[in-house]
Amino acid sequence: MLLDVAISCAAFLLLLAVPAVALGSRPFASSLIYALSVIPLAIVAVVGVSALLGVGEMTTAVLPVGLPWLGSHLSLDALSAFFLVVVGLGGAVTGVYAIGYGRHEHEPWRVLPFYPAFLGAMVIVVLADDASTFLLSWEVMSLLSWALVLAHHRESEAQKAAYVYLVMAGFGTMALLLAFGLLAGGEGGYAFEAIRAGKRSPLAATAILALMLIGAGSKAGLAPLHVWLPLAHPAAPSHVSALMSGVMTKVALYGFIRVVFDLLGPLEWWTSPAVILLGSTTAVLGIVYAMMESDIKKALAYSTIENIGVIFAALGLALAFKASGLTAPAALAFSAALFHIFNHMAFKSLLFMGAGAVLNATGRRDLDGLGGLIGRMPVTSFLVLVGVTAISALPPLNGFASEWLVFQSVLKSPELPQIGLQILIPAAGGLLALAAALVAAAFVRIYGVGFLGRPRSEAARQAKEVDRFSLTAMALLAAICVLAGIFPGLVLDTMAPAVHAMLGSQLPLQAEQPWLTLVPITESRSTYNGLLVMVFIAVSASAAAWMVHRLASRRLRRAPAWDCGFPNADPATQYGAGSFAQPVRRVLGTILMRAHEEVKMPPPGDPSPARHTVHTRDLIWEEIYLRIASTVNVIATRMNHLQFLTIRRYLSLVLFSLVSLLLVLALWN
Amino acid sequence: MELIVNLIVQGIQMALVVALAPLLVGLVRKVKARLTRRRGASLVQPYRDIARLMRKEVVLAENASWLFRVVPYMVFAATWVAAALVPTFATGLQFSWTADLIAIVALLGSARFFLALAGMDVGTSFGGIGSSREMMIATMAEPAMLLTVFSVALVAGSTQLSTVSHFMASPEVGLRVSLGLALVALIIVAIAENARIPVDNPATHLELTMVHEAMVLEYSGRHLAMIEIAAALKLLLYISLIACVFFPWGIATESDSLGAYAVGALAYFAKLGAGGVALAVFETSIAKMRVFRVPDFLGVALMLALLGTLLLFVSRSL
Amino acid sequence: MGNIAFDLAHLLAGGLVLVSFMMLYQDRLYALLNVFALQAVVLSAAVAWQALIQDASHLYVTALIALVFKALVIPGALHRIIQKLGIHREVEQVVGVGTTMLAGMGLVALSITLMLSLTSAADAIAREDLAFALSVVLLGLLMMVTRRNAVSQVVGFMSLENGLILAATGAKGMPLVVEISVAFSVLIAFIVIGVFLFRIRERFDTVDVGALDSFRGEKR
Amino acid sequence: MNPSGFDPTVLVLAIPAISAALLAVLPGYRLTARLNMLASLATLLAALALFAVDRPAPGDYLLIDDLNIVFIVLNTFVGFTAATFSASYIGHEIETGRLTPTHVRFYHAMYQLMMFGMNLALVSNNIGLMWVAIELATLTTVLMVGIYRTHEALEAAWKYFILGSVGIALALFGTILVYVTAQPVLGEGTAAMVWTQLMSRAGEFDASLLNLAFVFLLLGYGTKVGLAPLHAWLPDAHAEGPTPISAVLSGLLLNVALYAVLRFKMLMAAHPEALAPGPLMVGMGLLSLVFAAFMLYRRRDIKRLFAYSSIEHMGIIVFAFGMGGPLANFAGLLHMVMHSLTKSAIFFSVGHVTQIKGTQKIADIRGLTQSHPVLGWGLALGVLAIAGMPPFGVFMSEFLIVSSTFARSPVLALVLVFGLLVAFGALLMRLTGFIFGEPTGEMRPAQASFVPLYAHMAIVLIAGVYMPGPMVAWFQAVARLLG
Repeated sequence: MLLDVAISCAAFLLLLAVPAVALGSRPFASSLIYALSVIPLAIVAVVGVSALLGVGEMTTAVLPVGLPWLGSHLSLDALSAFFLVVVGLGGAVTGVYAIGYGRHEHEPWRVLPFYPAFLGAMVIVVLADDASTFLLSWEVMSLLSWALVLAHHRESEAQKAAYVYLVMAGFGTMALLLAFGLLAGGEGGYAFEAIRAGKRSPLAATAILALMLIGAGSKAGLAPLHVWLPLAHPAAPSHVSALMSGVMTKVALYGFIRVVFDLLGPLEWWTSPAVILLGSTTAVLGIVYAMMESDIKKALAYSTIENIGVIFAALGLALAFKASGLTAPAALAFSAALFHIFNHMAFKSLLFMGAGAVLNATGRRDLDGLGGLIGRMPVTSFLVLVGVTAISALPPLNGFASEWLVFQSVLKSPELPQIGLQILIPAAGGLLALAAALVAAAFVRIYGVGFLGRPRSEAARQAKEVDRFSLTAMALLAAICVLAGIFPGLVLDTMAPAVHAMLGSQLPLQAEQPWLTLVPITESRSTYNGLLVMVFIAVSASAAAWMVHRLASRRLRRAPAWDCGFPNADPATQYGAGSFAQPVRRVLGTILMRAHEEVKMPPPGDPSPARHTVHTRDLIWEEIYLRIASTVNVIATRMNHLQFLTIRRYLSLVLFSLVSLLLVLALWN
Repeated sequence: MELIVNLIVQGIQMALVVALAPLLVGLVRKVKARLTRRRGASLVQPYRDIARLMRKEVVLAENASWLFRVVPYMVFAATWVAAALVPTFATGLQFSWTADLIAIVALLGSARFFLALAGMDVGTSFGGIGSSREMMIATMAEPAMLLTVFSVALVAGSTQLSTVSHFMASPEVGLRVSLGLALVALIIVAIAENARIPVDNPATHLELTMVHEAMVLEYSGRHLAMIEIAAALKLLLYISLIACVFFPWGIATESDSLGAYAVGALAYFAKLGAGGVALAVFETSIAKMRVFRVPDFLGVALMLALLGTLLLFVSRSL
Repeated sequence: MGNIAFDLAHLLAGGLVLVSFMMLYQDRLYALLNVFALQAVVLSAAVAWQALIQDASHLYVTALIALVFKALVIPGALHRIIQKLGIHREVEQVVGVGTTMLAGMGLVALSITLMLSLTSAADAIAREDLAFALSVVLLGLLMMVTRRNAVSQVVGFMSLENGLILAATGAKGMPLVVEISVAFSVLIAFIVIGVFLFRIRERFDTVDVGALDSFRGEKR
Repeated sequence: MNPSGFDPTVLVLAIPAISAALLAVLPGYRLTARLNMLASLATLLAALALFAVDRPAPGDYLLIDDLNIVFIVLNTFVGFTAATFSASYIGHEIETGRLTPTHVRFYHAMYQLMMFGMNLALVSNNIGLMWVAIELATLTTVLMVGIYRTHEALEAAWKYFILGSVGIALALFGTILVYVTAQPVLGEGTAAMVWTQLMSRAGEFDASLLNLAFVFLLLGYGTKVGLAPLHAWLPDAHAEGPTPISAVLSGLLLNVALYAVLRFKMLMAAHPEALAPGPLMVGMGLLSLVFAAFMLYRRRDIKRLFAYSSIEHMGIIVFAFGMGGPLANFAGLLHMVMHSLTKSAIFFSVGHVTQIKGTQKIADIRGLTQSHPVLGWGLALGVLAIAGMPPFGVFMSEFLIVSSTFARSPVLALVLVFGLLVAFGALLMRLTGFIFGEPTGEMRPAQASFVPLYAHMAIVLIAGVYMPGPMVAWFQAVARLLG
């Protein structure tokens, strides 16, 4: 029953593309389509929650489409249900946002047909229960998001982004194809049921894990396969960016989890370090890039990479614990990963929506053209501040709760029997801690430069608050961030069936703890209570404020900024995106990005201004991707000579192939 | 009944930290002055400063936003909550389970985060310089701190400060290399986080070397007072933390008698005093670093903390 | 009878290969055409002999076509083309005659060893015929590859085709042989006097294939 | 046998033959274009009638079985849609004066003659007849490729002609060898050239001679299929001829040649001791795939670009059939059908695009979705489909090929995937340029019939998501037949 509802919703979303094409650019089309997309997604989210809560049974269904002799298997289990919640919630809220945001689109017909279908495809990926349905919907998801990235196709940036994106998606899909090829075997047992039943050697299992890391990892943004992400996510319209960063990367993670935790069967313990290390380095790399980036949407995209790294690290921890049969810590790490997935959906969507609101209000994405928005767009700024606080893993918001769980699972590493892992996991934890600290710095920079201070451009000075729909959507997400932060136990209890389905174990029931405290293992070991922290801070802050105002002075005078006595009216004298990043750039950027600064001083007496330029290089892009591209180019150029041969030479090729085949035959005899 | 006692103890603890913090600052200043052969201000001078600031009017920059005005209270609150959760003279406080060591680190992080945002709010170059440097220092100090937490937590099997403190007080801990490394790392972090020499100079207003002070340059009156208290609280917190984790002698436990509480309180005062004197001695014997040398200094902490964590396993498996 | 039948068939087929070698050796166009005519005659004889020993009267048609069309009409037509278009009388070679001959010998050795080792089951005449036919085919192809101008390439192709006819007639009782030989003659007629040379002459002074290649489809 | 004695097989051959004769004498391009369409439609209906009636018993010359009926229906269908497209295309060519009415008359006659040749090759039960039919089809296409009489067109036709003739010669040699192999078993005469007979006694043949024959046949017909390194004629022939012919070449003629290769592969497979044809086909398939994939990058001519893509896909198909097994064969068949439909659809749209823009240069074709949305998106759908994106049929077949290969021989699958990715990168790069960005050049609206284009894409789309049960069963039967 639940499954049928979810399938109908997905089908409705896919079919919504048809009226979207038909309506074209009518003025009401945009609002109508977005509004219509909200309903099924909300239903999907409800379906997911009810399935997790055990309302209604979880079933499978076989549709007569897809691979002919197999049909299209779909099923709803706890894991799918959890991701249905992520997709449904993220999608529905984004839909609300888009009702307002979408009006500003110049060519809505380049977005509308693809948008609902993209969501529908994601729902199907999550429900898929056989390899072909999974890959089909997966690739449809990529394809449609590619089309969405090209909504502003006149910008050459967008074209490049879309190209890199789709090629990487194709690469990832090929890896997945190979992985499923190994899983299904030569006879083509593509149904997940058959795959689960199959036995495979440790070598094959390792190969599948590696292929999944490539396939799902490239889609999620795992370094060094992440390069498309900071290009593609910002290039899309902002509500699509929100979906891509907030939801699509989660669907990619779903693919990884489904295969590695569910279908693959046992893995050797020595496979987990790769996942952990990849995850934690991705986290650090992603956030260092975010720290250097001055395009607000790009910076957010890089921060997505960071979060994906954290999630992968947590999943790797779960793998390590699972391989040694430690199901309780595995459940802890896995819950942390799922929780972070949910949280990241909420705050990253919120932040991209905020960036979209800013983009609409000012027309600018570069931090150095913004500033002072907190006075001009107060609601947006407040909501974004909530998101920024959440993503920086600050208590009492949700980002901290999941990050805290990750650290708690890191601290379970002494229970592992392998000394290698015992050493490696805390080291990886150190990387995660570094990443967490950098996140705070990066978001102080984004918020401080983008929203605080004085306006850096005329556009920012003229900015106006955005429409109600956008604000409502952002407010909803901000509320989720807060609620999940102060009631983490409830979220964890709700997702517990998904954890149980994958690992056969789950966290202790959190709802029974006094004061809704989060107690992942035992009370004497570690506890955290978001609610109380929230209450304490709120109470002590307001008490302090009240006391001070009451007992001491409450006088206040507005005056020009002090600035050590030399205030300068030019907003360019503020700290900008580049200058804020300077200390971190000097510390980490010199190594990771070969950053160097160059100062051009005019000779004495020359009144021309001195110039300070910063050069950074994207080493991964240059050393891996450009190399591959140039290799392909070189080969293509070499081979191209074959297009310009004479007929005689072509005949020689024929003769040559004939003679060599004859020789083969003669030798074979 | 027990609940009431516990609540009282918790309340005393909270009041105590706020009350003691300026005194600690005064002590450090006094000792530093004496060491440089000055007489120095009175021990209670920080109280006077705060009281005066409280009474003064606030001069607010014209374009300062609501955030700028809210931040001092939030910073104070977050720091206070964090400080209240660190056992001072007794463990097993009523609300100690609200947050563990990691959460305390994160609470301090929140305080710093908002302060840095406030530094950016008015849109001056000094605010920016302070914020960006503060965050840079934090990006090194916070992981070092967390790694220290890891070492301690891995030894004690808990991140709950009461449990850790109990464990550390028990004889089975012994002397461990990694704990020593962790201690050194934590001290470095504490110096950096509290903007002490050699990382920052709390007494300077020489623009280019300022970090923390540059960030709060636009604050005045009661706002500045809140920030000053918060800073003092933070210093107290770190010393309490070091004391409670590495020198848990004399600390009272949940069910102890009143006498034990008294002993605990005395021991705590002694530890605070020792910490303050040690800090003053250290600060007078060393010169301030250039800002871009700070990462190296903190890198040492990071390395030590990491080494401490790793050695934990190496030495155990030997 | 059987012996003589085999020997003569063997002789004629071998002769065909020999003539193919002679063609490789030529460096004047006219001489090449003459040698080609000689090959056609030998082919015609071989086919006629096959017709006789297989008692397949329709093969005489093939023999006749070979004799009339390939030994007389085509060489004559090519003579005229060379004269009319004023083509260089020399065969422009890509590699030297010696190298070509060596390669040719290698090809013949390959085809004979291959055929003899592969076809142990087939009857003797077919075996020999096939071995020599394959040699002729390969030599024809070699000629097309090592010669620059169109006329000698056409000759190479025709020699290749002679090998095919030899193989077809050697296969006992193969149907459609006549039709195939007719079809091939049409093909060759196409090549020689067909639309292409006509159209090419409209635009170029030469039928050197190299000139055609300058366009290479996609201009560089 | 069916009671009425009605045999659609004859119709499938007779209609094109008769209409070819008719078209050769009738004047007026509008009329002939319609007649051409009509005749193609009639042939398609006749081909469909093959399902309705009982199959005639195989004779010495004609045969209808599960395998070739796939090809015949596909052939006649694309023949029909291409004729529909050709009607609007040729009209424009006459307007711009690239073709004269005489040429068009010739063109239409040749079109039907070519259809006749291909149909004959498909229904023939005789390896000799098949050879003749394929030669006929080749010769007619040679003439059509050269129909514009430009330097490039003539060169392309000449190249096609020479390489095709050599291919034909090699194929004939192979055919003779098959006869020689079969003759001791089946006796002299026609019997030794009849498929059904050959297949039934294949086990008794001499294995080594069969091997030799297969080498020649693979190279001979492989030239027609366009396998590297025998492909050289293909890109030029596609690029320089009229676009309907490019569509037919890619969509049909390659398939017909492939059909011949498959037939002989089946013969080989039926013999237990014969050299497994798989490795040869796998090798040539992969070579073609990788080679064509790299060649895609440097193309400047849009039609040549897609011609190379045809080589690439022929490589994939031959690879799949070379791998063998029910799954790979099924995938190969599916891929072949999908490629025919998709590639001809691409050429339909490319035809209109080049007519509008007046150029085939890739660099001059930009922003089509902006200037000509229907055409641009049609092209986009086609290219995405051919690049292997879902939900189109090509994705399904590539999915089956890759996943089934990887479990059997990982290295081959890696090479395959490599080639696919390289080609994917090139096609996508070009596609982005074609349909996005600021449009350039001629902006006038397309006077085009989009029905063939979108009909093909609709079929490809539906097949990617849903394949009707009977069709699947039938494909599976064929796949089993192919061994």
